[in-house]
Amino acid sequence: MIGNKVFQLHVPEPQCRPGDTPDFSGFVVPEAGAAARPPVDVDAENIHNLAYDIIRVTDDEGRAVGPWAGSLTDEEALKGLRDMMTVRSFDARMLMAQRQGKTSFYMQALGEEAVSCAFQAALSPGDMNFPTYRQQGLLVTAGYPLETMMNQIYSNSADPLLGRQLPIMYSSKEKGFFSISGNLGTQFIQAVGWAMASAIAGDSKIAAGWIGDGATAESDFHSALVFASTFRAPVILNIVNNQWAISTFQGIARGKAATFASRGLGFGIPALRVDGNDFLAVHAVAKWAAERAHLGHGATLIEHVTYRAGPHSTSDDPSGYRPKTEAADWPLGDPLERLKKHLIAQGIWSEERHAQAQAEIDSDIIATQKRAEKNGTLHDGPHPSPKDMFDDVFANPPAHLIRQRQEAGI
Amino acid sequence: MIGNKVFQLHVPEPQCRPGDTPDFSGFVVPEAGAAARPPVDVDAENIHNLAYDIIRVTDDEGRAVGPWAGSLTDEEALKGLRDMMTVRSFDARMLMAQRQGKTSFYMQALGEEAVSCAFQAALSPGDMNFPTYRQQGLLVTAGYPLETMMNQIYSNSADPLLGRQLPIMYSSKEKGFFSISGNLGTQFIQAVGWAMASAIAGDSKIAAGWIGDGATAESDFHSALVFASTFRAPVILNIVNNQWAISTFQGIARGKAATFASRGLGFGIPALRVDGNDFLAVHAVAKWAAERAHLGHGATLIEHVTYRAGPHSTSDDPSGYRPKTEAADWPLGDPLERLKKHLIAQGIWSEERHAQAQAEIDSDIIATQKRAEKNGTLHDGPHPSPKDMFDDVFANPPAHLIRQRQEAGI
Amino acid sequence: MARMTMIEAIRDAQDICMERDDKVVVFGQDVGYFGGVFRCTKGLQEKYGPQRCFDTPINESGIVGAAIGMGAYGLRPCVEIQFADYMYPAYDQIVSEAARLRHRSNKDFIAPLTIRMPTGGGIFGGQTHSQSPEALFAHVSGLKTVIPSNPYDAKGMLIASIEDDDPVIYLEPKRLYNGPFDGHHEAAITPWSKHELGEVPEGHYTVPLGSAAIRRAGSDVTVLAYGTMVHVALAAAEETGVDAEVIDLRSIVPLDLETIKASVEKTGRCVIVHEATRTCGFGAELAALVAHHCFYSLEAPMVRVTGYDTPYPHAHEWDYFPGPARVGKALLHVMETE
Amino acid sequence: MARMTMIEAIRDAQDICMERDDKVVVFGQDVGYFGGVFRCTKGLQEKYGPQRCFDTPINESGIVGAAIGMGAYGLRPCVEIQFADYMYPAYDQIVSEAARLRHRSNKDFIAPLTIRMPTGGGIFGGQTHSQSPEALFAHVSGLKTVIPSNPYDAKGMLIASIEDDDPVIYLEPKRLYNGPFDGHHEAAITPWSKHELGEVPEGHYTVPLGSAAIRRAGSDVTVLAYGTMVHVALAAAEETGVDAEVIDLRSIVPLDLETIKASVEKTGRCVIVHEATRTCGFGAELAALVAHHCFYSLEAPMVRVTGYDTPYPHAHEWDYFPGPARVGKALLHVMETE
Ligand SMILES: Cc1ncc(C[n+]2csc(CCOP(=O)(O)OP(=O)(O)O)c2C)c(N)n1
Ligand SMILES: Cc1ncc(C[n+]2csc(CCOP(=O)(O)OP(=O)(O)O)c2C)c(N)n1
Ligand SMILES: [Mg+2]
Ligand SMILES: [Mg+2]
Repeated sequence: MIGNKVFQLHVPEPQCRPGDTPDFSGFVVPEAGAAARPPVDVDAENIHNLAYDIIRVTDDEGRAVGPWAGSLTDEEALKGLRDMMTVRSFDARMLMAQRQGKTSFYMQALGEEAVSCAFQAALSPGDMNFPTYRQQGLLVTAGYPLETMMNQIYSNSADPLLGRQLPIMYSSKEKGFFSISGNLGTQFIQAVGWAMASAIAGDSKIAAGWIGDGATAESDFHSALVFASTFRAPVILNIVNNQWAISTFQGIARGKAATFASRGLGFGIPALRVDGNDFLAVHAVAKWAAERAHLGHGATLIEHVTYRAGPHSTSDDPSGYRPKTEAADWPLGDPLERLKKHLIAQGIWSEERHAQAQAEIDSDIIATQKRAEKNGTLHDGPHPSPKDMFDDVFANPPAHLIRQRQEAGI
Repeated sequence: MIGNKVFQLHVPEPQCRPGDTPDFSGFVVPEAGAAARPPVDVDAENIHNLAYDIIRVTDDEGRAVGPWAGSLTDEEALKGLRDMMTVRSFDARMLMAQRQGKTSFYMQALGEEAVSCAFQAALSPGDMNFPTYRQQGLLVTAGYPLETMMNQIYSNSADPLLGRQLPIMYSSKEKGFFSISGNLGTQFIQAVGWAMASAIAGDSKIAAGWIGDGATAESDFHSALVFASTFRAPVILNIVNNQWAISTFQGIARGKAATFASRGLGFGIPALRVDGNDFLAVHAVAKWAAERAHLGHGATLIEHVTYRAGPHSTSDDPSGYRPKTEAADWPLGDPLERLKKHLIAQGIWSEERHAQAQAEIDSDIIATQKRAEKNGTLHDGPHPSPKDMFDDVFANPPAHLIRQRQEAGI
Repeated sequence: MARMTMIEAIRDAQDICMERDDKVVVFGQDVGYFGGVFRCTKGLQEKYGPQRCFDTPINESGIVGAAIGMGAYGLRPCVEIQFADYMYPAYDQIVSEAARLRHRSNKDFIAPLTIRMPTGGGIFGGQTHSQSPEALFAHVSGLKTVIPSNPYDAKGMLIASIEDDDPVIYLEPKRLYNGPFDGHHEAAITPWSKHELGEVPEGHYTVPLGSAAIRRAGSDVTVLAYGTMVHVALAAAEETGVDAEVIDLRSIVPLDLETIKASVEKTGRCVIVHEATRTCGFGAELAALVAHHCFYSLEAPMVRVTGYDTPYPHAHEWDYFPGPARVGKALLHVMETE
Repeated sequence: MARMTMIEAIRDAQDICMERDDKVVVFGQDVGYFGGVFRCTKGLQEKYGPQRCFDTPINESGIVGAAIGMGAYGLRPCVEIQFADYMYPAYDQIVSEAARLRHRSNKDFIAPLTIRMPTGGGIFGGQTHSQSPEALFAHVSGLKTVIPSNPYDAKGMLIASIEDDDPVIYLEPKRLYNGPFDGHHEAAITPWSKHELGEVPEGHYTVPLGSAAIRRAGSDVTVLAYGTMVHVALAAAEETGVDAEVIDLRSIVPLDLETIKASVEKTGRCVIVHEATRTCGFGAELAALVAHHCFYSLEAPMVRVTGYDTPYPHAHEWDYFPGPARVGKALLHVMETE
C-alpha cells in the first residue's frame, strides 16, 4: 500500500485475554453512599458527573448508605433476594435442560440478576418493558409463571407463543414485557414510541427500554435518544453494560468515551451510572427515573455496570476470548451475595434461612420443570400444531396462506 | 382515549412562524476572540465548554481577534472572498436557469457560503470530502471548473455524470469531493471508513464528513461517531446547522440538548461550535481539526452555526413555515459582507475593488453558462446517450443488461 | 361527491380517520406544521393539534420504530416516509418488527400501522426520488402492500389501511397526485377533475384491500398493472387498438388472484407492467403465478414491461419509464406470437 | 488438494486474498480476535494483525458504510454480517450506496466490497437466525448475489468475489458449513470429508460468478436450486427415481440463463426450489424467465417448492423446511401433469 506509515488504525483491545491474569486495577469502585441524589426535576446539564460516576448504596459491610439508600421496605428487599435466587436457579435448570437436548438454546442472566429484578420492583402495573434476551428477571419479579416460561423454552404444547419463537424470546403484555426480538436495538426506539403514545393518550404509564453495551452501537440506540429527547417521552432507557458483547469487550462499542451513560448528555437526557450488582442502588435509581418520568420531566438514561458471568449463550464458549477467572475477580461482586449480606446485616435474614430458601426454590423449580415437561419438550412429547405456523401472520389469513397451508397438508 | 390527562406529548415549536416578527433575542452571540484555543492534542473531556460556545474571530468592526485569529494569509483571505462571491453568483444564475426550465432542480448555499469555502481552504490535496448537496463551495474553492458543474446541472452532453444524477449531485475524486447521495446521512460513516482506510494504509490523508442539522437525526450519524470514536479515525465530522431542515426548525432534531456539537462528547470526540458565517473562524477551526487528525489524535466534530437564507431547494417555499424576514435578522450576519468588511478593515480591499470583482465574477459566470449551454440543457440541445443508462451498473455488463439494452433498441 | 386530486383524497382519508378515532395519529418529516412536502397532511395539525399530527426528526427507523411502540400501546399510527426511496433506513423495523409482531407474540402485541410513501418516477427526481420498491415489501411475510391509482381508491384504500389491524405499506404514485398521467409526458397535464375516478364520496367509505379492479374489459390480452402503469396501459390499449383487459391490481399483497386467473383464462395472453426494476420485481411473482395457474390457457409467452435493471436515470427518464409506446409494443408482440 | 469444510474453505479464501493483496481487509462483529461466531475468520487477525482483520461495533450500517468509504479509498473490504437476518440495518448502505456508487459517479468511485453472511435455516435458529433474503438483493440493480453449495465453490467463489470490482453479496448456507445436508435431519451428519466437493485445491483459484453447475444430469425435469437446496434436490431425485437434472445456480445475479434454458428445453419440465418465502422470492424470477424463454418447451406447469410465507418457525422447522419429501412430491407431480 502507501508504505510511509503515517497514520495507524487504532483497534481497542481488552486488558486481558485467555491466559492472562484478570486485572481490574484500572476500574475505580466509588465509595458507596458518596454520589449525590439530585432532585428528580434536575436538568441534565447539572448532573454530568453522574454519567461518569457509579451510584452505589450497599457498602462492603452490607450497610445501605448515602442519599440513595432507603427506597425499599424490608419485605421488598427480601422479595428481591428471592427473585434473584429464582432467576439463578431457573437459569441453571434450563441450561441443563438445553444440554440434555430438551431445547435448542438458552441464555442466562448469571451475575446480572440484580439489574432486572430491582428495576421491575420499581415499576407500577401497566408500565411496559421493552427487554432484551437477558431480562428474565423482569418476568420473574413481575410474577409471570415459571412454568409458562419453561413451556416457551421447550416450544411445547403449552407454549404461549406456539413454538414460533426461539427459547427465551418471551412475550407478556399482561406483565409489561414486550415481545423480544432477535434483532438488536430495535426495541429501544419502540419503548420511546410506547411512552410517546402514553403521553399522547394522557395516560400515566411509563415505558422502559433495554439494550446491551454492545448493542448501543446499533443505530436504533440513536433513534431512541433523538425521539426521547425531542418529545420528552416518559421512558427509562436502560443500558446493561455487562462488559462483553459475545466476544468483544465493551471498549469496542464505547470507543474513546469514558462511559456509555455519557452518550445521553448530548441529548439533554439525564444519564446515571449505577452499580448493577447492587440491588438497592439499581432500585433507587430506577425509582428516581420513574418518578422523574411521572412528573413529566421526560426520559432518563441509566447505565447498569455489571458483568456477564456466564457465556453469551449456549452457543458460546468465553474461554476463547477472556480469562477464565475474570468473573470471579469482577470488582462489583455478586449481586445475590451482596443483597444477602445486606439483609443479614439488617438482621432480617440469616445463612440458615438462606439455605432453606435456596432448597425451597430449587425444589420448586424442579417440580415446575416436571410439570412443564408433561407438556412436552422441543423434540419429545406433545407440541403445538404445525398449522399454528400459518396463523397470525395477518389478522385474517389471506388466500395465498390458505393455499400454502393446504399444500402443506395441514 | 384514556381521558385523565396526566402526561402530555411535548412537540417542540420554533419561536416564530409566518406572520410573527423574527425574534433572535434568545440567541446569545459570544464575543469574538473570547473562546480559548486548546492544544490540538487536548482530550475531549477538557473542552466540553467549546461544544456549547461559539468560536468567533471576526468582530463587528471586521477585526480578527483572539487566539483563533491569524490562520490565513491575506491572499488566502482574498481568495476566500472571491470563492464565496463565485458560489453566490453561480447559485443565482443556476436558480434562474432552473426557473427558465433549463434544468429540473437546484439547491443554493445562500447565507452559508463561508462554511464550505473556508473549510476547503484548510484541507490539503488528496484529502476527501463526503459532502451533502449544499457544499458546492468545496468544489469552487478546490478549483473544479464551473462549466463542468453547469454541465452536470444541465445533464447535457458534457455532463461528467452522463445525465445519471439529479442536478448538483456532483462527484470529483480528483478534487476530493465524494459522489453525493440523495439519501441523507449515509456519507457520514463513509467518511469515517475512508479515514480508517487512510490509517490502515499508513497514509497521511484525512477525510471530512458533512451532514445537516436535520440529518444528524439519521442513524448513520451515530454509526459515524461510534466508528470514529472506536478506531480514532483521521476524520473531521462537520455538522452544518443552518437552523432549518426543509420546514422543520433545528429544535426537532436537537431536542432537549443545548447544541448539536454536544453529541460528540459522549463519544470522547472533541466537539467545537463555530460561527459558520465567520470565514476566519471556520478556517481556523478546520485547520485545528486537520492538524489534530494529522498528529494522530483522531476525529473532531464541528458544528457550523449558520442560517439557510434561501429555500430548501427549488421545490420549496419557506414562506409557508417561517417569517419572511428571518434571514435578514439572523444575528451572525452575512458571511460575504463580514469577510469583505474584514478585508477592508485590513486595508487590502475596498468597495470599488469589490464592485469590480463582483462584475467580473458575474460576467465570467454568464460567459461560462453560455459555453455550458452549447453542450445542451436538460430538455434542449445535445445530451448524453440513453445507452449510458445501461453502462457502469457493473464493471462489465451482465447478459441481462445487454438483453434489456437491446430490448430498449439502443 | 367532490372532485379531488389524489393529494386531497389522501388528506381527506386521514382527516376522517382522525375524526372518528382519536387513536389515529399522523406523523413524519415535515407533515406537521407544513402539511407535508406533497401537502398530503395539510391542515391536520391545525385541526387535531400537535399531539395528533406532528413533525418528527429525520430518522425513518425512528418514525417506524416509534409507530410500532405506539401500535403496541394501542394507538393507530399513520406515518409518512417522505419518499419511498428513503424507506431503507426503516427497513429493519418494517421487516423484523412490524411484519412479525403479531405472529411472534401470538397476538399479544400488534402493529396496526399504515406507512405511506410516495413512489415511482416521472418527475425528473433522479435515482433517489423515483424508486418503486413494492417488491421489497411483497417478499416479506406479514406486510400488506397496496398502491392506488386514482383519488377514489386512494381515499377508500387509505381508510381501509388505517383501520386494518396489520401493517400496511401504502404506496402513492406521486406522478398521479395531480392527474391521471398516462405516460405522455409531452402532453398537457389532465387534472383529476376531468376524470371520473376523481369523483370522491364525502365521508367514510372503504375499498377493501385485496380486490383488483378491471379498468377496461377486453378479450385479446390481459394487462396486469398498478399505480401509474394502469393509466399507461389504458393509453397503450387505446393507441394500439389491441382489445386489452386492463386489471388494476390495487393491492399486491393480498393479491386478487381470482380476477387475474379469470381474465387470463379468457384472453390467453398476458402482459405485466411495472415501473420497478425487472429482476425479482413483483412482475416476476405475477408471471410465476400466471404461468402456474393458467398454464393451459396461455397461448403466448408473457411479456414484462418494466423499468430496466439500472438506477432510475435523471436525463433519460422517458427512455427508462415504461410508457405507452413500450407497453403498446408488448401488446402487439404478444398478439403476434403464439 | 485438501479436504475442507465450508468454514475452512471460506477462511482459506480470505487468507489467500489477504496474503496476495494488502488492500484486502476483513472485519465485522466478533471476526477479529475470536475469529467469528462460525469461525470463518479464525487466525486471520493473528496472521495479518488487527489493522487488517478486526472486530467492529455492532452496527451493520456502520460496517457496510465504513467498507464503502474504504472501497472508495482503494481498499478491498470483505466484511461479515453475523447472520443474514441482521443485514436489514445495513440495507440502505447496500442498496442506496454500494450498489449505486460506480454508476452514479461514472466510475469516479467504486465499491469493490464483499459482504459475507450466513443464510438459511435448519439449525433451530428461529425466525432471526434462519432467513434467506437473497431476493431482496437480486431486485437491486448493481449488486451481485452468489450462494455456494460446497467447499470447492465456496473458496473459488469467495476469491472471485473479493477480486471483483462490484459489490458482491456472498451468502453462506450455514446448514452446509460442516457437511452436505440433504434435508434428512433425522440422519447422522455427513462430513464434507466424505464428499468429492469437499476436495479443495490449495492456493489461488476462482469459480467465475455467473456460471451455474449441473450437479446431476437428467432428462425428465429440470430442478433449479442453490445452496442447501441443491443437496435436497439431489436427494429427492434419488429417492423418487425421477431423472431430474439438478442445476446449482451458484450465482443468482448474474444468472446463467443459458444453462437453464438448455436444460428446460431438453426436459420440458421445471421445479424451482428455495428456502426463502415464496411470494416474490427468487423462484418467482426463475419461473418468469423460464415461462418467457422456454414457453414452447414447457410441458407442464412449473412448481415452486419454497419456504412458506410465514416467519421461519422454531418448533416447526422441519415442517417449514423444503426438504426431500416436499421436493420429491413436486417432482412426481410435474411428471404426472402435462
Ligand atoms: C442486528 C443484530 N446484529 C447482530 C446480532 C448478533 N448478536 C446477538 S447478541 C450480540 C451481542 C450483544 O451484546 P450486548 O448488547 O452487550 O448484550 P449482552 O449479550 O451482553 O447482554 C450479537 C452481536 C443480532 N442479534 N442483531
Ligand atoms: C433518508 C432521507 N430521508 C429524507 C430525505 C428528504 N430530505 C431531503 S433534504 C431534507 C432536510 C435536510 O435538512 P438538513 O440536514 O438540516 O440539511 P439542509 O437542507 O438544511 O442543508 C430532507 C428531509 C432524504 N433526502 N433522505
Ligand atoms: Mg454486553
Ligand atoms: Mg439544515
